[in-house]
Formats: sequence, C-alpha cells, structure tokens
Amino acid sequence: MKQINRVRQNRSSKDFACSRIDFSQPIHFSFNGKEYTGVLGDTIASALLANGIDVVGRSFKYGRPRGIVTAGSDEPNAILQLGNCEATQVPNVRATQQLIFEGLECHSTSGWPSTRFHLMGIFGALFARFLPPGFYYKTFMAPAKWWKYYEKWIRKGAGLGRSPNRADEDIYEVINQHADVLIVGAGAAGLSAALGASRMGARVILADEQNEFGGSLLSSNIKINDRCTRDWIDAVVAELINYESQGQLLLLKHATVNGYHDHNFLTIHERCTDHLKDKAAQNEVRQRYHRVRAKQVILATGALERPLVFANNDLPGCMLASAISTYINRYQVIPGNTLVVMTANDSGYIAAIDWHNAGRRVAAVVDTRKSHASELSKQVKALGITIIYQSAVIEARRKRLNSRVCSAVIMSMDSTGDAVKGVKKLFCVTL
Amino acid sequence: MFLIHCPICNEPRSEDEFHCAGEGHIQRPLDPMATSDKEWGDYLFFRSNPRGTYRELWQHTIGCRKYFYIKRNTETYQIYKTYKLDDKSERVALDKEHSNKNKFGDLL
Amino acid sequence: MLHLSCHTGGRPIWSDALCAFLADDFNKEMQCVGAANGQYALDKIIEESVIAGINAAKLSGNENHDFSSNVNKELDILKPKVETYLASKAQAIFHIPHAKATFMAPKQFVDFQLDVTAAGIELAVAEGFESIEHVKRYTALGFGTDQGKISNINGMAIVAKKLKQSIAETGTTIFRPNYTPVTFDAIAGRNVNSFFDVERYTPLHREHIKLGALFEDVGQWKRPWYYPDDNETMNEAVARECLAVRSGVGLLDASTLGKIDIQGKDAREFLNRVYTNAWSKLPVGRCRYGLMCGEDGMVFDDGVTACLAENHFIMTTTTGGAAHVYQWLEIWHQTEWPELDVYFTTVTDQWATMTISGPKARFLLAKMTDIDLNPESFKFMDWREADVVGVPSRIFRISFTGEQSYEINVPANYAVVVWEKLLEYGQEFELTPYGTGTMHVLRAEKGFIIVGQDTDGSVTPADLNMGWAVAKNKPFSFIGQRGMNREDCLREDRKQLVGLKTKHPNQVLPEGAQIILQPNQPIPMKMVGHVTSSYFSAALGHSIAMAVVKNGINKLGDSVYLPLDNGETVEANICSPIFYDPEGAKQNV
Amino acid sequence: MYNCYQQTPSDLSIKKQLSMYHISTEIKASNAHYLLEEVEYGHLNIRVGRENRCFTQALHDVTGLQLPKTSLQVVQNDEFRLYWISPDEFLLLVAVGREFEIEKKIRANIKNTDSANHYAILNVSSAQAFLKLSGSRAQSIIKKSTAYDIHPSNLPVGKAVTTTFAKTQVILCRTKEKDLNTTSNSEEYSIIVRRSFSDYVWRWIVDAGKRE
Repeated sequence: MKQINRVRQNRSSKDFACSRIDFSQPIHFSFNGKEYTGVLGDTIASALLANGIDVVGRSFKYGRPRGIVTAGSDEPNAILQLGNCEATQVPNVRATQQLIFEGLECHSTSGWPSTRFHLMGIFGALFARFLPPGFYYKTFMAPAKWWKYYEKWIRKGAGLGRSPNRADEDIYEVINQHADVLIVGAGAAGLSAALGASRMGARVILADEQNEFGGSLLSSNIKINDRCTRDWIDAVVAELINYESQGQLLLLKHATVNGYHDHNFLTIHERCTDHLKDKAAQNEVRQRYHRVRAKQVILATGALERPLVFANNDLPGCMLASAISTYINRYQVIPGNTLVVMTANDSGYIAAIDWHNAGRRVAAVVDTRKSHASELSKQVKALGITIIYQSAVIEARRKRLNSRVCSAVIMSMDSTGDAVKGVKKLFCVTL
Repeated sequence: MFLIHCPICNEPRSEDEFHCAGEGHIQRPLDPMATSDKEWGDYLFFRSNPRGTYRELWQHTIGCRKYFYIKRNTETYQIYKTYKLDDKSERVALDKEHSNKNKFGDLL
Repeated sequence: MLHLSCHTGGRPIWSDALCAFLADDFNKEMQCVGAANGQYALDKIIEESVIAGINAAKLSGNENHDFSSNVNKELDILKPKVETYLASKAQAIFHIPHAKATFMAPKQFVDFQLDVTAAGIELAVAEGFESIEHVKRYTALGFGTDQGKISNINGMAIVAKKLKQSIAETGTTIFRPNYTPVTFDAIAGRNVNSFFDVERYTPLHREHIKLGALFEDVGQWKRPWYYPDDNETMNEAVARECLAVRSGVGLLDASTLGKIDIQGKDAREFLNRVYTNAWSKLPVGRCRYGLMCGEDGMVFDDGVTACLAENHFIMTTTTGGAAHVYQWLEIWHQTEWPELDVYFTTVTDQWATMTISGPKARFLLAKMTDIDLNPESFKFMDWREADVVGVPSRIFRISFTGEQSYEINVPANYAVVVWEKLLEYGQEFELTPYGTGTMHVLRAEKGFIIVGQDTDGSVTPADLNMGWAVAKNKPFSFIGQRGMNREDCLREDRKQLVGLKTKHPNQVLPEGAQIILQPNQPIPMKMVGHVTSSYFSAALGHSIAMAVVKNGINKLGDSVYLPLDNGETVEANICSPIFYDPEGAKQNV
Repeated sequence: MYNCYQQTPSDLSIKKQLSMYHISTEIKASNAHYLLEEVEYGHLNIRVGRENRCFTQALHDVTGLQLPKTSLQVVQNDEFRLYWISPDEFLLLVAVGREFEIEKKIRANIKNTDSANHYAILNVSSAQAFLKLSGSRAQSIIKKSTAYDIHPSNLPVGKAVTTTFAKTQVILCRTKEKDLNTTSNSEEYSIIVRRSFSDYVWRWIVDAGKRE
C-alpha cells in the first residue's frame, strides 16, 4: 500500500529540519497479516498513519473501532501484540513507541475475531445501554459458579494481548547502578539539567524512553539561536557523550524509568534491541533492567496533553494536538486531509499551523475561550484559518459503523462552559 | 527498597543485606518462670505496631552480622536514625517516650 | 507528568494557574523541572533545569567542584536565544457538554482503554461513590495498561463537577509503579534456568555424579538422593542401600549439616541457655544430642554438639536450619547476654563429613587409621582426632541410623582423597554409598525425628516423648522453658509423636494422611492427627510410619483409621516409633 | 583449652582439591574481556575485641600488623593481609601452608593464659574460596552481581565489604585501581566466597562475562 499520508519526500528539507526519518531506507513490516512499508525512524504508529490505517484496535467493553490518539507512551488504543514466532511474542506494545524494523510482525490485540468485523462491536452497539459502570461487578457476580463461563467469554472478548506459550530464548539482564543525580527524561529540561550536573562533576544517569534524545523538541518547529532545535540537541548531546566517555555519565535511550521506590531506588527498563529485530543475537542482551540508587532525582518528564471529553471522542481520527505536530514534524506524516482543532489553550494553534504548513486544509480552530488576540492566534488568522471562539466540538460524527470521523458538531458555549447553545456542523477527517 | 545506614559498618547499604528481627527494645523477663501466662504472652506475642514512629531491631546479616536499632516512620518509610544496641542517648529518649505512654495508660 | 513522584507516597497538588497537577515536596531528594514543573517557556525551562542540575550535584556531595563551561563555548547552549510567544491563559475545561444530557448523548469517552465514559462516571457518583479512589475502582477508570495517563484528570474533573467541588478537593488517584508495562524477563534478568536459585555443592559433588547419583534439593544444597544401579527404580535402590547399611556398611555424604564453632569461657553456659538439656558436665572428647526450642517452647532444631576442649565446642545443626540457628545464637548473645564470653563461627564449609554406618563400619575404619577403635575406649558418643589415610580428621562416633557409625570430618580440601580411599578399602566390605532417601528410612526405623518433617513449629519436646532431653534443674531459665510450661503445652490431648503399623504390611501410607478414630463417621470427620513420615522398611519387611496423634502416647496398641483420597480407608495400629533395635544395642557395639 | 591442630597432611603428596574442583580441574576462566582465577591462601578467622591488648600485641608480634583502625579497612604487609569483617571479627590471609604455624605462634605469644582472656582463632582455609577477577568487563560483571556501589570513590583499594553477590554473600575488595596511564585494563577485584557457593558464583561470573 502507498504511504498516502506521507509528506512527499522531495519537499524542501528545511521545512522538516527536525524530521528524524530516513527516506532512503524503506522498511517492510506487517500489521494484522498485511504487508506495509514505512521508512527508517518510523514508529509503528507513524508508519500506519502514513499508510492511511485508521483502525488499530477495538475497545474493551463496547468493541468500538479505535485509532491512534497520541504519539507516545500514553497511547491507550494502539496496543499491539508483537512477535514473529511463539517464543518472541510480546503483548502490550504501544505502537507509538515501537520502532519498525525489517520483517516486524504485529497484530491488534483487542480485535476478536478481527479488527474489521468485530462481534463485540455489534454487541456493544446493540447493548451498550445495558453496560453501565460496575457492570462486571453487578451482572457477573451471581451465581458464582457461572463465573468460569463468563470469564472465558469476557477475556476472549476483551483481550489486551496474550502471553507467549513457549520459552523466550533471548537474554535479559539486571544491572545495578549508582548515581549522584538521576535525570528522568531527556527533553530540553533533562538535557540542560544533565549538563548542569555533569559540569559540576556529579555522577549522572540520564534516561529517556524515546529512541533519541530531545523530547518534545523533536516535534517542534521552534528556533533556538535562530537554528533548528536539532542543532541545539546535537550540541548538548555531544558534550554529554564526552562526559560519558570519562565514565562520569550514563546515557540511556529506549529506557523508561518505570518505578520510583523508597529511598531513591528507581528501576529503568531499557529495551536494547527491541527496535532493531525480533530476536536478539546470541550473547546479546535484549532488555536490561537497571536498578538505580540515586542521591538526587530530577524529574524532567514533560507534560502530557489532556484530551477534551466530548461525544464520540473515541472515533478514529480524533487525536491529541501535540500528537499531530509530532507526526507532521518528526515523521512527516499528516494523518488526514482536513483538520478541526478544538483547544482550551494556545497549544492547539501550533498544531493548526503545522498542519497548514504541511499543505493540507485546516477547517477551523475551535477555542473554548473567549475571543483573545494572542500572538499565535494572530499567526493562525494570518494563514487564513477560521477561529471560532467560546465554542466547542460537542460531538464527532461518522458515516458508517466502522469508518473514521467525518464531521464535527460545533456549538457555542456559555461563559462558564457548562451549557451549549446553537449547532454548527463542519466536515473534517481529523479532529 | 530501603537504604539503611549500618551504624557499625558506618555506611549505607541496600535493604537486601539486612534482616528485620521485629520490634526493638523488648526486654526478656529476668525470671521467665515467675511470670504469669499473661505477662509471658505480652512479652512473646504482643507488639505495638504503631502508625508513625517505630523502633525495630535489625541485623546486618550479609555484612558485619551485628544487630542494631532502626527508628523509622511506618507511614512514610523515612528512617530517622539507626543506632547501636548500647547507644545510651537513645535509651534516655526511649524512657521518655515510655513514660509519656504510661500517662495515657491503656489508651495507647 | 507526575507518576514517578507518586510512587513513594507523594500527593499531587492542583494548580489553578496552570490547570494542572504538580508534585508536592514529599520527597526532599527529588525535584521536577520543565513542563513537569509547569514551566512551558523554552528559555525558562533551560535556565531552570541547569540550576536544578547544579543544585542536585551540590546536594549529592559535589559542592567543591567549580561549574566549568569550557566545553562548547562557540555555542552558548545553556543561555540560548529562543523565540517565544506570550501565551494567553488556558481554560480549565475538561468535559464538553452536549446538547443532550450526558447519559443520553453519544458516548463521551474518558478512558479509551477500558471504555469508561463521562456518563459512567456521573452514574457512579450518583450511585454514591464520592471518593475518587472508589470511583476509579468502580468504573475501572485508569485501570488499563496506560494507567490512566490521559484519562485520570478528566475523570476527576467530572467527579468534581458532579459533586460541585473543586478539583483540589477531589484530589487524584495515586499512581503506582510501573509507569509502562515491564516484561517479566527483564525483571528476572539472568535469574532463570540453572541460575534461578543458588545451588550449594558439597566438596564431593563430582564424586557423586561419577557414581550416577540423583540429587535432592535440601535448602539450597544439592544432596545425593540415591545411587541407582542400572535400571533400578528409586524404591529398589533405596531398599538395596538400606539393606547394605543394616548388614554391611554404607557411606553417606553428610557435609551439608550445619556446623558452628563455639569458643569462649562461657560456651557451656551459653549452650545451657539455648539447648533444653544440660551441658555443664559434658567432658572433652564426648558428644551430646540437643534439642533447641523457641521461646514458645516449640522445637525448631536439633543436632549433636561435641566438646572439643574445655572452652571449645562444635555444634551441628540440621541442613536447612543452619543459617537460622546461627542467627539465633547471635541475636541472643548480642541483645540479651552480651556479658557472656563466647564467639560463634560458621564452619559448615570447612569440613567435609563422610559417615560410614553398619556392622562392618569399624573394620573399614580400622584399615584407614591407626587410632584405637576398641569400643571400650572409643565409645558411642565419643569423638577422636585421627589421621585417616594421612589426612587430619575428627571422627565422631554418633549414629543417625541406629548402626555402629563413624562420622569422619576432614578439611574440605582433602575430602576427595578420603572419599576415594574409602571406596577403595570399602570394596572388601561391599561398601555402598547411600543418599538421603535411604537415610530417611534408616532413621525412621529408629524413630529419629527430622525437625521440619516430624515437627511443624507446634511440637514441644514432651509431644515428641523426648522429655529426657529437657533438663529440669538448670539454674538459668533456658529458652523455651517458660513456653513449654504454658497451660496449653501441658494438656494431655496434644498431638504426640507415635509410630503407626498398617494392618497390611505392604501398605505404605501417604505422608500427610489424616487420622480418625471411627471409620464410619459422617463428613466432616473428626481428625485427630496426621502422618509425618512413611516408608517401606526393607530391613523389617513391612511398612513403617511416624505420625502425630492426639494423646497418642497413651493410646499405644489402639486402632486408628486413615481415609485416603482414593476413597479407601486404611486401618493402622499405634505403636512406638522405634521400630528397629529398640534397645539401641546395635549402635553401641 | 582450645582445640587447635594441623589441618594439612604431613604427607605433601596427598592431593588437595580447591573449591573450583566442582567445575573442572582448572582454576581459571576467561575470555578476551575478563580473567577469573582461584588463588590459594591460608585463611585464619580471628574473633577478638579491640580492647584485648594482650591478643593484639601477640598478633602484632607474629604478623607485624595492627588491627584495622576503621570499619571495612584492609591492612597488609608483604606477608599478611588482615580484613575487618566486624568490630570483633577479622580475616587473616597467610601464605599457603603457613596457617597452622601462624595460628600456633599467635596462641603461643599470648601472655595472659587466663580463661577470661577472650578471643578465638579458627583455620577456615578449606571453607572459603578466594577469587580474583580482572579485565575490561570486571566492573560490569560485578555491577550485574551486587547492589553495592563499586565506584572507586566508594570502594577504593584498601577497603573490603561483605555484601550480596549473585544472591550469595561474599567479601568484595578492589585490589588494583585502573591505571590511567595504560590503555590495558589493569583493574582487579577479589571476591572471597564460601566454598559451597563458589561453584554457583563462578558459573554466574562466567555467564555475566559473556556480555558487556
């Protein structure tokens, strides 16, 4: 399949100065048994979006089709099962974090019998009214001896992946580390803190869950010293590598700081070869678990964008604004044709600008706030994009049961944001 | 995982080198055979298990093998201090705690 | 992103200005920077983070170091020029109302992974769940593998609105490790397969492999279980080994028994306090069996202790109990009786112990050493120093089989030499190596207990009918004395150790089988005890079992019944647990 | 009053088997990145309180060493090495075969023969294995095995710690610091482990040495 949502590669590279993908190296992988092509540097999510894949899974209870929402470890929907053979099966992999490699095989975990035709989906659509919260507690409690029948059916219907039923042959290692300062996250904040601490002579560990350092700077078009963010990142990392070669600093990529335990004991889950291949070579470590005792900890974990809750907000095509910027700037993927942005702060405007600059249409920016004239809103207006103030998307609509979002219902709100009045409808494919 | 300062080795060590031996400062009755079943039961089985400050006896099992006391918070897991069995200054502090406790009788 | 700050007990604090939660100052060794600290302007982030890095370095003991910026001077990376926009204030909005009431509108999802909707949360609140932790558990909000990363705050906001309170009042649920799913493999690391648990070997391990031994795990030790010939089954091998010991001589590697060296002028007094029996008069050159109890009066270890010199003893413990006993001695010495002059040192690994046992044991030993083995001078429960095939040894004449028996202790470095010579000289006497399988049968034939198998932490010396091992008149109240004199420990109908003989001599009772008095009771039956050890005795030609039975010692000769899991009920007679050589004649010769 | 005697055969032709005999008759393991060896010493375990002048004088007379002044310290001279294990426990390493002679000499030098003079000496040469680990991977092998911080600032030469190692208990010591002037990996550690655990620890180290 063609990568219909990929920004053409012959576009001048300066617009995508921070892009981290390499078009010269196509990578083939399969999703739900079908072959796709991405490029080096893609995550499964960015490659799927590039290929125009909307539905990556099914929801747990109602079986509704679900698409990619985020571009990071917070992804709730694109949870995949990975592995080319029984021994290498890995459940619970977030498509937004896993890089593609040649020959990668992955499957949706919540689509039984298949993502397209889903028994639970029909069940969910018909009986959703009868599945209130606490449904499992209420309905399946009695009679207790029936639970074994319910359980089988519920588990099969739900499913967030399965564990492999053959022994994993790969090698995993645990290693103990000690640091004066452990820094979690290597975005602008983490990199700066690492430099500050290292120059003071401290023993530092810098861990980041992404495949490269830079954090949100990697998805940003902002300029530092009039140059693209990449130059700043490279300069900082170069100095840090110098400290690393002296044994004073440990840089960890693909490494999620997962647990913060008593007395500054932290655990880091480093995925050494998961982004490269299905199975590690002999005597090569696939994943490493660092048990760290740190004297000081700096959390430079950044912030997560909070989605707004509205009707049908789960339809494929509804994404976080920050994710849209990331896919465009970092992966050169525009996940749709026409965009409606709803926002309660200024960050939504950046997504609109990125989308517009990538050459596709922004239908409107819907701002829940009162009319204002921030710098960003001026820029957006200058690009000819409509801004609708004090309004909200109250509902997303679709055409068919399994299709992605096709339009947004917009209403203006009262000043408290508690009620709505008037209806307006806009067509879009990404929200 | 605790980081415990061994007062004998005089440096912090990881919890897995240690072994907790339960509540500290529990005195064996000098003449056990003279105790009533209730007194003996109190000594043998009953522990204060408070929420908050607690003194425990620990052994640096994989290390110097010496026993020592830890004064710590059972809620926050903060360790206030560790001290040797014969630490006289703590003895005084402890007696004060006990006398305060006695004022409130069985309520505590 | 506050997940990590919560793992050790921090509680997020809501900031109205930022419309976000920030970490509290619960952990003094932790700080947040950048967006995690509510800072979004890039130049400010860099400035704030560099300072945080410097401070953390200082706080962790690097205060004497000068901040040097000699690297990368050409690009001032820590004070960069950044284009910034003055952001307008954000609005705290979470849930977009619909034209219809929430429960009538199309679904408004809060948690995508577990399909929790705004209507669902409102319903939960309406049903009376007001604490955010309860709402979370009731609706499964944030239960998925994403742990509520994008859903929790919205869920809280909806609860807050419904309850007409602020988000700060509602609070958050607490995040716990792990932030993202971790594979079990990564946590296990290399602690898999042959590294799963520590394996301890005796100095003779390779010799056992050469003889084709199968191994049994005892604690972390690998002990020879039995040495099958050709296609022998375990039962056949054990029967052959048992008969060999009873009629000729057998060889057992007993190196795993715990050995603690005790030195000091108060060693005897210390033994008096930790053992139930008396030690004041044990002469140099003699050994004594001792029972160790907890303060509750229950048996927790046993073993033989030898008097090496007036102020010098060596204590043996059970294989599995060695570490515990060692700790036990230390805690009493350090916390209660520091005034006693005594030092304990573990020497389990120093000595390899080879036991030769059987009527021909002395003939074999005589070939290997010059010392006087005459039973008049080297009596049962004596020990001697000796050169055995030229290797300095300590020989203990003690017996766990009921036969004439010598335990040869040699420094582990020379264990193999002695073992090889034993096998060589032993050919003449058909010396048979035996393992723990056979050892268990032989000791059960004699009614010797194994602590942890025939006892379970609720058995006093009196329950074992071993009152002879409890001194009545020791001046110091030894550990366990008060406990075993509690009213409950003096009851007559406590479970007591007895032997069982089945009606049918070939029936081997399953260990753990329950004992009843009347065979035809309705369920639930009244159980009066259970089988602790059970074997087929090749030497006696019938099965033997040890069991604990209520008031068993007074019921010798009575019939009891054992309902088995195959529906069959077996009849057995209560007897003395000493099945073989009750007078103890054989071990004394 | 104490039982003290020669534990090595007078007949020197009698074969001796060190701990690593379980693995093979070799007492070395290595690849390009590390070298692991078992080294034989005489081990004497000493229990004594620092205040026992009479004993410390005898020890000094025989070995020329004073008891370590601070915890975790190792003191040594050309002939002897003395480890602090706990406030009243020390490990004295002597040349192979001299353990009995040294033990006898110390006992003989103790002037006060009163039974109240409290100390203990014990020959534990068979009970523990002394392993030497060096090479470029030595550091990572140890980090995979113990939670103790082996950074030179925390574990310099001249310090010995009893700690967990591959789920067992060892006495860990840095014996040689990395020589900054040479590119070769001169770093070296010693690991003293109880005999019955030594096979497991050996295999663990060999496994850890397979990977960086």
